[in-house]
Amino acid sequence: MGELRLMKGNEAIAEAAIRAGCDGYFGYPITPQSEVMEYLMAEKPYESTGMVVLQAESEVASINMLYGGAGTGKIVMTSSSSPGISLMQEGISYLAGTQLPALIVNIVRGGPGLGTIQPSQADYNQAVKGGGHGDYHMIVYAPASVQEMADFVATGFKAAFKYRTPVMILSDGAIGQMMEKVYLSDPVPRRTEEEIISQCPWATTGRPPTRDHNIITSLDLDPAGQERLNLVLQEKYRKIEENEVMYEEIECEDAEYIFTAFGLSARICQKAIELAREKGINVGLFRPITLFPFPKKEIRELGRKVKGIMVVEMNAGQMIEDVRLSVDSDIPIEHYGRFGGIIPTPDEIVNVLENKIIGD
Amino acid sequence: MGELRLMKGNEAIAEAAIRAGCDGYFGYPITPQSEVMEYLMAEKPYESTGMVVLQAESEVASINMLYGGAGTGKIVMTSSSSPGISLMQEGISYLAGTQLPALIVNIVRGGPGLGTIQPSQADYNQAVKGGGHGDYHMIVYAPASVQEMADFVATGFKAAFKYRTPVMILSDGAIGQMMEKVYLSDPVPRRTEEEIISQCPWATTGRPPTRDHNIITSLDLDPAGQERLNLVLQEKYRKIEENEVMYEEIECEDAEYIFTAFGLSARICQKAIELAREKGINVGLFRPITLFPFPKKEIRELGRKVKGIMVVEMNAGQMIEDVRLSVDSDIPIEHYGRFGGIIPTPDEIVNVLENKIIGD
Amino acid sequence: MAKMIGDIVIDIERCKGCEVCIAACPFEVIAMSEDVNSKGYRFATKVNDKCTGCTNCAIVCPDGVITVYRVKVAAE
Amino acid sequence: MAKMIGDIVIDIERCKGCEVCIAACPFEVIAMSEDVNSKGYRFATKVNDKCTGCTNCAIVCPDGVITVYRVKVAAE
Amino acid sequence: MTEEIIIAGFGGQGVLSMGKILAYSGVMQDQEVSWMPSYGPEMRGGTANVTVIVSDERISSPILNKFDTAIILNQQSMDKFEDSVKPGGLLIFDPNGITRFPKRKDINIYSIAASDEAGKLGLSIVFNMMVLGGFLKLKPIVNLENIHKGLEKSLPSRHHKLIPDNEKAIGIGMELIQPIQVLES
Amino acid sequence: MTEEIIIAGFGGQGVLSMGKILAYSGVMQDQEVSWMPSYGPEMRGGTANVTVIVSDERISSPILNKFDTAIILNQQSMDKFEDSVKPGGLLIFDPNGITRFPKRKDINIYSIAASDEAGKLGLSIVFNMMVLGGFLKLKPIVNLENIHKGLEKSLPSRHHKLIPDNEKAIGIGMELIQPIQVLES
Amino acid sequence: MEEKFARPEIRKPENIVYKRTDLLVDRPLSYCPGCGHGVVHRLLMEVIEEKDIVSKTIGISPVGCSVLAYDFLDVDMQGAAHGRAPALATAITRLWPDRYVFTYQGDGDLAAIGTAETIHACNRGENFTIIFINNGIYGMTGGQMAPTTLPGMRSSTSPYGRDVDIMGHPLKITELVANLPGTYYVTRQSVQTPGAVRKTKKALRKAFDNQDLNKGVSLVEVVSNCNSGWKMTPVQSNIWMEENMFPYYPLGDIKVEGTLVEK
Amino acid sequence: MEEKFARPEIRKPENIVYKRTDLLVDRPLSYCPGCGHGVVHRLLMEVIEEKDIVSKTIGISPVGCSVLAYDFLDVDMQGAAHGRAPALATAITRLWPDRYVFTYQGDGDLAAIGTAETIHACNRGENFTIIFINNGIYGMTGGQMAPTTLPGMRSSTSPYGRDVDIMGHPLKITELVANLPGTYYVTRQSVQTPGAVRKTKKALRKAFDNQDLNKGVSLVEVVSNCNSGWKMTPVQSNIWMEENMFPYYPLGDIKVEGTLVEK
Ligand SMILES: Cc1ncc(C[n+]2csc(CCOP(=O)(O)OP(=O)(O)O)c2C)c(N)n1
Ligand SMILES: Cc1ncc(C[n+]2csc(CCOP(=O)(O)OP(=O)(O)O)c2C)c(N)n1
Ligand code: SF4
Ligand code: SF4
Ligand code: SF4
Ligand code: SF4
Ligand code: SF4
Ligand code: SF4
Ligand SMILES: [Mg+2]
Ligand SMILES: [Mg+2]
Repeated sequence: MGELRLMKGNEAIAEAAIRAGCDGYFGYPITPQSEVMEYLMAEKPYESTGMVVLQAESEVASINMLYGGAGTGKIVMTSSSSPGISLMQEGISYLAGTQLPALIVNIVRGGPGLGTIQPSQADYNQAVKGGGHGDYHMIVYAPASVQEMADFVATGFKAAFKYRTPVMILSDGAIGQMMEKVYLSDPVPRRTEEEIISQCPWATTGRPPTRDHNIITSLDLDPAGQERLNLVLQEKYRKIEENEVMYEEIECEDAEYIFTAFGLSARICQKAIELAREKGINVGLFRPITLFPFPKKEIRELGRKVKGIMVVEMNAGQMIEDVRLSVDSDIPIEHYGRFGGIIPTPDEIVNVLENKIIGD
Repeated sequence: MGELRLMKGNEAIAEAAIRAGCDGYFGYPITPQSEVMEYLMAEKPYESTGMVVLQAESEVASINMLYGGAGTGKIVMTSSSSPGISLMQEGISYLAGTQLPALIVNIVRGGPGLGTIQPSQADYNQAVKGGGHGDYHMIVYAPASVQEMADFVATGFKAAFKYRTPVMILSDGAIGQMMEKVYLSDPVPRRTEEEIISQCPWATTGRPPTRDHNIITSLDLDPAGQERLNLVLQEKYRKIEENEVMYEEIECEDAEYIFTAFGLSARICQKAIELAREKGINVGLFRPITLFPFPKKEIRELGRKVKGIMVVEMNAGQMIEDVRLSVDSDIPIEHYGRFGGIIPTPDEIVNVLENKIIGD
Repeated sequence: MAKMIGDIVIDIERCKGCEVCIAACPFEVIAMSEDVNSKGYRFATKVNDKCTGCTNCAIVCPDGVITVYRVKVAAE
Repeated sequence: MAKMIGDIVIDIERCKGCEVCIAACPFEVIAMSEDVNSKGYRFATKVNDKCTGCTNCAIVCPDGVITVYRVKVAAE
Repeated sequence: MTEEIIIAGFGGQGVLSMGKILAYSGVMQDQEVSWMPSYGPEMRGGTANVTVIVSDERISSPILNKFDTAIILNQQSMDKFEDSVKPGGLLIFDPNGITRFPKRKDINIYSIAASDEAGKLGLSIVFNMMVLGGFLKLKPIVNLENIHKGLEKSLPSRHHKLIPDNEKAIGIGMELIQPIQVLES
Repeated sequence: MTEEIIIAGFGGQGVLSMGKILAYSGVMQDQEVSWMPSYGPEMRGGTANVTVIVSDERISSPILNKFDTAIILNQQSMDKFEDSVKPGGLLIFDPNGITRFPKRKDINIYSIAASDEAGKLGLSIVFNMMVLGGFLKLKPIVNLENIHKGLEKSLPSRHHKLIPDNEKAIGIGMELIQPIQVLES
Repeated sequence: MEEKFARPEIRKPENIVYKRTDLLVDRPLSYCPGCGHGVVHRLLMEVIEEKDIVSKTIGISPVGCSVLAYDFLDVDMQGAAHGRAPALATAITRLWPDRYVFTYQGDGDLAAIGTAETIHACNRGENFTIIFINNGIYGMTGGQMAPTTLPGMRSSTSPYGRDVDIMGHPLKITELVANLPGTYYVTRQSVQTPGAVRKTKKALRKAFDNQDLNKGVSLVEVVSNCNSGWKMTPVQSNIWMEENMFPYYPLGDIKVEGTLVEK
Repeated sequence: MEEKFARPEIRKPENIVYKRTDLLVDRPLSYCPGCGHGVVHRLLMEVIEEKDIVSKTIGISPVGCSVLAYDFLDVDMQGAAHGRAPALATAITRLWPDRYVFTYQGDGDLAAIGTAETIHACNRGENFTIIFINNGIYGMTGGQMAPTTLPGMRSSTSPYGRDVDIMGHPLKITELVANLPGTYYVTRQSVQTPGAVRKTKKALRKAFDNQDLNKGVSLVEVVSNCNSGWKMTPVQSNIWMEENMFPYYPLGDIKVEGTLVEK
């Protein structure tokens, strides 16, 4: 069952990375996630497991270190928060185009611009629809607890290598900063050079006489070649949609109404459910855990059973588009959002449910 | 009616900017749009109109020069292509957050990553859903001819100042590189310092004794203040959706089926309409000209009249989500896309229409 | 020789008690209060009459909370 | 004294006719063809027997299309 | 049992670590806990607060706007959080630096002069533990054994020598806490 | 009238400017035109091509995969574009550098030895205009007066002194062009 | 509060020899007690006031502890994205060539993420002033290592001291840009003593005077304490700074009137 | 084709004194006729071959004309984003510390968009080799002005010549990074004559040998023609380069074994 600790979400990510056999972390400080690197620097895994931890000169450098590191077949990650993640968009697009495994953590804060350092979920579209150029996706996990912050690191690394794709953990300042109990898995050793070479035949490990040189690039000046690459990517995304969907249903069995929310919002909706049920409103929660792949089928089915869906996000309405695109029944689907670091309270959520959906 | 020229789309943008009284251009070379800056450097507007033209050290610098320039109340623009635009995402989010007027031209090429320099439409989501962090929108124009490349420059500047918002022209390599006839409007003089000061009371023009100092920032450490800013933005976007929608309907009166396409794809669909109608298929074209605001109402109404909609994009299916979110009738809405610089041909479009929609 | 007599006024609500002025005063005119202001900071106070109005304290004060007065008087 | 006799082989399909080798040869051994190769380039050719195999041409050739041979023979 | 607590004061008063020790003690007795701080540059010299939840059940929202208990260590926090105590709830404050006493009559109000006492005893560094002791006197949601374990876990080992002082302070706080009667105004 | 043309050859053969002059001439006689080049680094030393459309009506797609006329100036372009000529369409090629002659029988094929002739006359710089002349002989879609205007507009003024040579070359090209009979193979 | 040593006979407006300039907005500064940022803010505004150029001044604040500088400096201001102030200033100077434009930047901002913008603005010789607060740390984000953090110095991302083998050397970016043809005046100062403050003010004045000449960038580095980040009292931190920072970052002019100062 | 001056008696394998190394992939290079990129590619592969380190070599190609370098160099390679090769190389070197890592970058890539990554990798003293092709122009995108474009030099974005007042000065980034403590070997060479080629090869060899010592960055600048961008024939361009580029970018070692070379 692993070791039990009380940790911040950001620290849990760092500790989980060490335990998952991560080979390299590259990052640049930004609130509310600087604890990830600070924890690593304090733990000095470069002395214990040999993991590289490097403070880069910027997020542009971080993501390109990540890109370089990913090319070696090693397990690498970076973390940042909204403005820093925006600076990484070119690099993320490169990672997707070159099909490299890498983990990117976005501890979202309120925007746009410099905004605020308070928690937000306004980077959903950027993470899910592609903030960088070109047709690509990342697998996006939205943890709702410190435990999941830790768990999704190993899950993310695994998915990244399984599909050779960048993976994002999309969380927010509150989950990054708060402490909860977390069971940490036992450490797995970093892979040896031989293991990497055999498991990642595509990686830049140095060309032995026995194989062709490996080339990692997203360039193909021939449009036909470029289209082939794109078709490979689209096929990969189809497989991911088939296999990797994760979600959670809470008190949905008897629910007449459904909250849909991810991450922190989902936690707050749970409290709202308590309040609503006290008032006799049978409401449940559908929580997409993977935002890409989005649990389309599952919410579609739920949509056929309930009288209305309320999407609660700490943004102006982003995931709601995916909910609307998924649901095929003719029920009201409404959004409730707060912005810029303001966190919706459980009672206002219940109020809005009563007025916007039930009152409809 | 202005002056008649045969010009490349990229050149038309540059010439139109000079004529629209643009005060400053900041850019970094990238194919397929380097002609914008090259044209300006050859024309030397800094000697004629006084317009500043500066080659920056990177796209990150360009967008931040744009941001600085926009703060002065002057008319400023930049241009780039996909990877360069990805690097600008932080800056774009700042422009949106500080509510500054500025024009950004994206001459899209195939991605992801370095991709290809051939034309593509894979940056639709990035432009329309927000490639940067936070809840924001730009007004996005999708020209389909060299004439529109020229026209939308002045239109874009106007909208940018009317709403104090960044505006994007989302075009592609083919429209940027091709020559067509273009009627250039007569030059308007650059605004004088007095005009700028009176028209842009928010700008950093130097504080006279008669007013408070102007501050341009997107930061508000108080979440309540940050939420207020966000609500102001959302209200602005609502107004833009109300007033600024542009679209074109071609041969839709008698159409049983509709192509929906923007930019270059719309041109190709026009050819496909010719072919389809030769075969007796009554098909028309709905072309969103503004991608944000998306012509939701108009396509919804069309959707109620026709038997099916085929969305043709040079990407994996991005605008189709907006089409699906808009249409409320129960007709097939299918996507046809080519990738990575490949341009769909009119006959393959007609084929797909016959198989995927009509055959349905 | 003329002598300078000075005085300082400290905006104690804005003083943050950093003590930088103390180190800067050549005549040990300033010391910290026992009380705290509404921000919870102890604040600088004048503890003797030796001020010459040299302005040293004021120009090093990071919060610019010291105003300095000075008059020239005939030497004793 | 020993003398060097050399020869060069030019991959004319890969030669791009840049003429850099011509400038590098101390013995004017190389000149441009009249014909073009399939890429449309005129190409380098040997126009005399004076090659010493000094390799100058080969090491400056940007496309690395020259192979140099050399033998040592007794001085005439 | 679910106890939802806000602890609020100046940055330097040990607000966050008091919350952390409480939360860790909860962990030690197998409860669910969450510890949610305010964060960011406003903490610089300014106020700090932390929401701690200790519960027998899975914790839904770690962020709350109503609390069972508010522990308040400066005036700004009094202004901000007095109204957030649930009716029937508990408000504990240290009177040092408090210029406007709480006015609510539907809650239980206690004062604890921990700051003065800690100053007197030369135990300023464990002032926050005194306050915690006061709280635990009223709501013994974690027992002393588990607090000991919580201290062991949450203090870096180089500070373990301070554990006895911490425990002593808890004891003192238990003695120090006093109910307050809100007068009709 | 709509004429859809592809012009293709090596980078240095003036393919793009031939297309531009043709397009500008179309503009001069009030027609709709489009000029769509291949672009990018593959042009470096490699091949270049341009699609030119001249029409009385609004032009739909500027990008085509079938052409009324293909003007072909090297072997790579022949390989690439011979099949893209519409049945009944026109293919013009300069035999210099062509190693495999066109084989289609459903189109009209003409050869124009402009490269040789231009070399002989010392007019290599306007070689492309000879080819254009040949095309215009067969399809006089723009008249000479408008070509003159087109030249004026598309050449930078420092090159206007070359206009007479250009026009002369067009005339020569008109003489030079020859139909080709495709033999049974 | 009653003042024991007040001298009401002297406290008359005509006897004021020093008071906070009105160009500092009348509100508390957001900095930690004893932080040098406040001093530099004040000097900057004094120079603007003395040159009487408020209506022609545009400032750029960075992302760093001085992110809120615009709230304190009563001139028109724009907040840059982290590191990009020189890019903003470039555009503003070119669009308003007769304005006095300055950036105000920390060491993380100027020498880490903003390296390219700094170098290129300096190399182009843009006509603005850079005020560079080198406190050897990322103050705002909680004390992480900066490019200028000294070898062996502790920070939250070098908790055991900066190990130059792993984390690289401190970057003397000021010396670096002094080598570029586009810088006209480059100096390093400090503000921990009255004498140092006076010199810094002179340097700032010179920098703004230089903008009248249009000869390129003037860069005034101020080595300053971040007592919070360094985990010292303000007074301790100033002493530590003198003993440790100054040997590595020696004070004085580095380039004057476009010419490197011989050492 | 029949060869008139062939000497079949000499053309025997045992008499070969120079042939293209097999580490250059057997396909035509994508460069323009006469472009220096090809020579440097070959020398680089010769050095790798001679050191016999193919199985331990990882190269980074840039975005620029040499974007396709990975197609020609028969070692494991990764294509960087424009300007970011030093960031990739930093990660790769640290993750595979016993590998020989090199970046191959143009002047736009290294000295414009990649300035920060270049400076910081050099300042950290990463253990890799930078090969820097300075042709004073953006070759790949069609000849725009680069940071290194000479004053008065024409390019597609300085069609009337680089006006340093508006467009800034050429950036001698090589001299700049030589001042950083993290660089161990910094040299400037060229490849237009046999002698120059031999020197460049020696420099490359030294750079890779240095990686055995783990003392920091070795940077080999090669001043090279971009005859297409300069709009000259290859031979003209080499002459123009000698007459115009070399005075501004003088050849020779700038820093050897961590010590600046006295001039
Ligand atoms: C793109 C981006 N990256 C990172 C940050 C987080 N951040 C804010 S301030 C800062 C560093 C501040 O240090 P410095 O520039 O030295 O200023 P100081 O606070 O020390 O005065 C960082 C990394 C940010 N806001 N934006
Ligand atoms: C982010 C980004 N910006 C711009 C470009 C376009 N681009 C490609 S290569 C290049 C410059 C190449 O110049 P240089 O580095 O000097 O290499 P050269 O071609 O001269 O060898 C540019 C600007 C790009 N691909 N990506
Ligand atoms: S003015 Fe001078 S003498 Fe007076 S208190 Fe200040 S420093 Fe001391
Ligand atoms: S320097 Fe200023 S803020 Fe600091 S103690 Fe003195 S008066 Fe107070
Ligand atoms: S140097 Fe090489 S490519 Fe150039 S002409 Fe000579 S053989 Fe041909
Ligand atoms: S090997 Fe020497 S002598 Fe022979 S052709 Fe080449 S350069 Fe001339
Ligand atoms: S954190 Fe450091 S730089 Fe920031 S205000 Fe505090 S002392 Fe000053
Ligand atoms: S464009 Fe210039 S650098 Fe690029 S291959 Fe051609 S000559 Fe070389
Ligand atoms: Mg700092
Ligand atoms: Mg170059």
